[in-house]
Amino acid sequence: MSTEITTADINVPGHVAVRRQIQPRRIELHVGVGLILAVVVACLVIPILDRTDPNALVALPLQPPSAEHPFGTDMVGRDVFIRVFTAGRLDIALAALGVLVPFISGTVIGTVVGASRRRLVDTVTMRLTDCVIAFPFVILVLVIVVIIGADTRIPLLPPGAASVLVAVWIVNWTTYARLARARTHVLRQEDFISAARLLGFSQARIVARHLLPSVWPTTATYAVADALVLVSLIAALPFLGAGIQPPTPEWGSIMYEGRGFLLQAWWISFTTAGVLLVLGTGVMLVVDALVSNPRRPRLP
Amino acid sequence: MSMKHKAGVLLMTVGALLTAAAHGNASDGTLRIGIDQFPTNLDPGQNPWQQQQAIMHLIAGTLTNQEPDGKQVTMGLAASIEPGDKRFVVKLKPDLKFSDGSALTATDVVASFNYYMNDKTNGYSYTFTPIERVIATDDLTVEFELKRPYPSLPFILALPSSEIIPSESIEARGSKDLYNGDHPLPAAGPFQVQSFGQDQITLQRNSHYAGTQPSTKTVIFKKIIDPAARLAQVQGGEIDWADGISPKQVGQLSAPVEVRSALAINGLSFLSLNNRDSSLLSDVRIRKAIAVAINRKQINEVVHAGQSQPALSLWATASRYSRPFLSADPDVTRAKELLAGTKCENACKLKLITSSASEAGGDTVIVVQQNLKAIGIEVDIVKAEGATINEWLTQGNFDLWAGGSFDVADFPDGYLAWTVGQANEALYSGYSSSEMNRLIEQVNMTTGSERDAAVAALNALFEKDLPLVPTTNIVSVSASRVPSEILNISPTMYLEVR
Amino acid sequence: MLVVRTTFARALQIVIVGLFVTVGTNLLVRLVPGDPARAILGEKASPEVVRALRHELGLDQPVIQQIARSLGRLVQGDLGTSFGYRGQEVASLIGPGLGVTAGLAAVAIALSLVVGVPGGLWLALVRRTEADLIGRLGTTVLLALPSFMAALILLYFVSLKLGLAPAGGWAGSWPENARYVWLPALALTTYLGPLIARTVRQAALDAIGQPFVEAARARGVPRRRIVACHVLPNALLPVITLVGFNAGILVSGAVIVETVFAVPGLGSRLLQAMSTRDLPVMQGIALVTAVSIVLFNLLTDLLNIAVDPRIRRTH
Amino acid sequence: MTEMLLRASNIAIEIAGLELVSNVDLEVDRGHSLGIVGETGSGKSLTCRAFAGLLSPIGGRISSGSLWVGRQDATSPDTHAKAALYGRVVSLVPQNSLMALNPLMRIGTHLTETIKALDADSVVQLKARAIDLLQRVGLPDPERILRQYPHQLSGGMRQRVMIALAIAGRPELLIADEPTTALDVSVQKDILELLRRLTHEENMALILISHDLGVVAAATQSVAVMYAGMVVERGPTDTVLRQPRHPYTQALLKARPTIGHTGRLMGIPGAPASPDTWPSGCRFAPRCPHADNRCDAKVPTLETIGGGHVGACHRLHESLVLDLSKKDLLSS
Repeated sequence: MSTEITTADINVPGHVAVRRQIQPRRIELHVGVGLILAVVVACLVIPILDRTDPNALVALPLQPPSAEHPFGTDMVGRDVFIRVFTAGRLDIALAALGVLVPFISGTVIGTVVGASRRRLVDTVTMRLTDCVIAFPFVILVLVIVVIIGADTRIPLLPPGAASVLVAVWIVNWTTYARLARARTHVLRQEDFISAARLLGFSQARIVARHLLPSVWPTTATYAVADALVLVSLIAALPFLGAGIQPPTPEWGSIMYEGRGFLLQAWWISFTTAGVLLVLGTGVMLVVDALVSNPRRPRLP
Repeated sequence: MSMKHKAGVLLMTVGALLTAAAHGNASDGTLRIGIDQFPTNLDPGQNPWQQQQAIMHLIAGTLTNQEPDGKQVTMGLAASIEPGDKRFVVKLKPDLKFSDGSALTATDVVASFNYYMNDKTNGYSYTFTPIERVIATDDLTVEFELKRPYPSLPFILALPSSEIIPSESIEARGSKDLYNGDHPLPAAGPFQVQSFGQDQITLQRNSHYAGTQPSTKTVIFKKIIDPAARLAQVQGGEIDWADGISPKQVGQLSAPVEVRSALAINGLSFLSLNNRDSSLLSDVRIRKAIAVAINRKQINEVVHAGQSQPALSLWATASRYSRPFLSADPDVTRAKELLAGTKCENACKLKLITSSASEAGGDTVIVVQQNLKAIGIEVDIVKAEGATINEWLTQGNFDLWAGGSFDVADFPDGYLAWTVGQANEALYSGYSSSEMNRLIEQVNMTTGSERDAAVAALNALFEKDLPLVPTTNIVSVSASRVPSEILNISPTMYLEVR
Repeated sequence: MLVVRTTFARALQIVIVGLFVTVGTNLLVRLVPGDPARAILGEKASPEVVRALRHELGLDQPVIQQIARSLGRLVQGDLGTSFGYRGQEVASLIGPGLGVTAGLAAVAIALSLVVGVPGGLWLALVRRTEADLIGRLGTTVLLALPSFMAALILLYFVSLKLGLAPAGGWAGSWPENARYVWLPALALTTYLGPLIARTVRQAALDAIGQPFVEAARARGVPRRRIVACHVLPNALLPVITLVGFNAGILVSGAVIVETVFAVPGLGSRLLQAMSTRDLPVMQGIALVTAVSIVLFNLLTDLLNIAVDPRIRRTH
Repeated sequence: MTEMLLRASNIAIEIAGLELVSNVDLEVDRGHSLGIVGETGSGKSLTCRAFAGLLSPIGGRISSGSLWVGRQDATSPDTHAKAALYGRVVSLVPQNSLMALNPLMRIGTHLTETIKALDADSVVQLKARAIDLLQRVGLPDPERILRQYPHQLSGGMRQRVMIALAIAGRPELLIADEPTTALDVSVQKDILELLRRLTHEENMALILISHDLGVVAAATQSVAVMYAGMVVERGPTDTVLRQPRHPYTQALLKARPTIGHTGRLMGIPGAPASPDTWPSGCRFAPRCPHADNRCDAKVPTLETIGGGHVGACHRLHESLVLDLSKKDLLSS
């Protein structure tokens, strides 16, 4: 028995089968995008509707959730609700910035290196990524965060953001570069690239017009998942004494500050965690939908 | 029944079994204490940090001993101290022994002080600068020759940094620190080191201790950096004492765990102000406006859950030198009046730095930010970890710093040096006043009514110059499973183990 | 042979990574603000005292010279001596922490395999049922959950609410550590477990779709044996690579989870070294971790060679 | 006496609500060999999956008609009884031998697990039986092969292993699905010869699926030609290939290159129809050079031509016979 024959027999009614394959993926995609949008829109809209200063001491500390303060108040009496959604703007913006730069640079570097026929270029780049990847990420981030320090500012972003972003930019391009290189190596075998070569197109033109358009969807899919990893990382840094420092509202620091009050004020950490979890689940669903395989036979 | 459920039951059973195997507690004479920082060695000449001193305090045999109230000292290894203007004569108790059973004589005292005074890397060298030299006149007599009158010397002699250690150990010292675990240094205090690790230090009762033997046999210090983890562990019975938890967290404690708190006898939280010309705060009117605008009651409530007290003078409320002149409540109108005509009249921006390690500091700055917002001053809070903060402080790269200073007993020397004195000037606030320095010297060298007068003049000058803004008293809140008769925290901020 | 070649390639990588990490950390830590001497001596030390210590630590020498010195030492297998624990070997300081973190990571990997492999296999077998949907959603949510959050939630419910585990801490010796290790390990498992489960599920589905499974079915091999002997081994192959690939992430996760549970692993060593600017220890930890990760990758390489007969042939 | 081993009466096969195979009537007697030919997508493999009990993994089912395998109703829901069928009464030789062997498992393990599952009597002497099976399929040095992994064998050797696995349960009917497609021409011949020899020696029936008329001609007694999910012509192999009556069969034969043939190869115009666009009348009509009104209006049924030769074409009895020399084809 063989897959060829099977798929031939099933796929003759091609689009019927395809329609059935896509159905579950569509649902995942829709739910995922819905969850992400819900969080993003909330983060954009809520701080506009409710103009409470997220750092204002609006009530007594450690008040449980109420109509006035849906997520309660934190240990100094700030409104957790407004803080969480103000924080979301920062976290999402940081994740986007943190993903975008490595995505672009890594994809271009990986494609160029992958297309290059000079062994040395390839070897040097790959050894470099080896080193960066083997270098424990947390340690590197911590060191860079300390070096760049809270004092270096990127306009519009709070203290500490610059260090986190630079650390992430230094490290994360490597994964994109590796993915892009691997994809390019596959593409290089294909006819349209060979054809372009034979037609005498320049290397730059082949990379820009032929390879990159086929490479970036692969790295883009990874970028979606990477954004979630980044949100988690940024949120984890306060646990290591780094990252965006309080009182700037940031998910990680809100949870970190709240961790000492789990028994008497669970809402500080856990409402924040809930919002992060909704966003994370959305991202995971989208990633699933993007990479999910077509339906497969069941074990009889 | 689903597999998941079964797995859950299994997990719970395993967990319960493991927990049932929990080990001993305070009843067998063992105290387990969770603290956040450990000394990297137990060399008395090398331990500048507070928590390190707390451990050293239990080991160190010192000529005098600190009373827990912080107000006076009693005799320790010394039988008597005959104070003089420029010469202190110390008589040792007879038949003193180190924990290894070897005799402790005047030779050891002299060797110890020579070691401390000559070691360029000694973090406490400032306590020894007034001492000219230390000599033994016989086996039991030591003379301290002084460069200037030093009435606080008995307090200095009680510090763990003045511990008496065997002269042989000092002579045998190579490139390594004394006391780094492999070869515990014989000590003459109530406890001796049994093991010294990076995460756990075990002390054992010293049977050769000259004073009253503690009832506690073993003290185990565990390094638990995170205060929330310390709290969780004392509540869970993993430790008997969680040092330095957030006062706001005490609501989570339940019997048998109880709160233990102590107000420092000689310690204050304050906003250190950058008095250098580079800062807006070189203008005394802005400094005073800030001092008036701060809501000390609110800081006490929000940051310390009411466990502390507003600080209304240069000194801690409990200190004998305290002369309150500030108000616990803010006065926005007065603050705005003070700002009139300054660069902050309409609006200005100040950089407030605080160490990410200090939870209280972190919360204080939030209140300060809100308080100063009310008088039109925008506060830019920048948190960084300790070493970076230190660098910024020495560089003057800040306007405000949420910090504090304290000394272990109610004597002025160290405290003044680090708040309004030259040490402070060199390090961070940039406040430099020859008048203040003269008054400090006067306070340090006098006693009795003479000292009272000097303190009064100093307080008046402080009120006029206001180089820093007191906020609250330093309070230490701990959680304990053991009675306070066995283990308690005193206003000296030392742990008292009995 | 292939084993020799793989080992050689990884050994070369260790050398390159070691060089990179040593030079890198040396350069990086010189840029770090905050003076190690000041951090050791405390704010009360006078500037002369700080200068004296800087000289003693060799911090007043040119950076190039300092790098050359630490490289020279490294060649002799010496990580240098600590600034904070003066005169003590860095190796002896970070050794115990490495052991703790490695132990935690090992238990987490074991737990993840115990949970993830049968779980993933089960999800593959029940696919397109409600159980599969719930299972997949569960793994999705767990993967979206950062490990420090998982640690907090476990600490809250399992330790504080139910009292089923110590609220952190460490016994210092095995098997006593078992009491302490399982909850932090479980926190790490919330990440690695679902990842393994999903990988196993996907790989098992791939395997189920393979003609050899159908062929086995067609010639009457019992279902149980097909699952155990045909589907499972093939589903396990990508798990080896997955675990190897995640070694670095696991170490990072362990460092964070350690702080929540106050486990004295490399994480607390690192944080202490950072706060006291103990450069040799920071460097040592970075180096040891990087080398461990490469070694771990070597282990997974060798494991792959051992279990997959195809690799042995094609290379 | 001939014994009916497999009888498919008017079966239709459905996947996802779509009927992909309709009205198939086929029979195989003990010792008989049947070839099924057709283009990709003609439903021949699906039909053979149905015979081998492998519809459910791809979500298919027999939607109408009856299928008897041995004395068992294969459409009945009695899974237990059916389990005893496959591997023992009917056994399958899959097409791609590399894909059909577990890459992580030694050949020996493949054999022993199959013997354990199918042949209770041989369990005590597993290895001997495994070696015996490998010898039967003509593999040299069976001891060594037992220790080897699938990727270490050549395609032809693997196909022999597949056949050894298929006969491990001493089946009465062997279904070989394109057993030679992935092989070199020289090896193809050996495998076909092996199948012919085995069916003869063991008195097994054989169903041979192929798109290659030559393969079928060489190895089978009767042949069924499928187009678009239906059997369009069926009969003794000799007759059908010498005197094809259905225009599709004729076209297939014409499209085949033969040695000595000097003229142009005749392709079949158009592409095979897909199930959801099947015409309401004769499914071949759109591509048939002889189609007329009747063909568009009505599905032709199988009609007897004589001598077991049947065909489904409205113009079956008109003289459409093509002038073909099949000598070389039949002797290849």
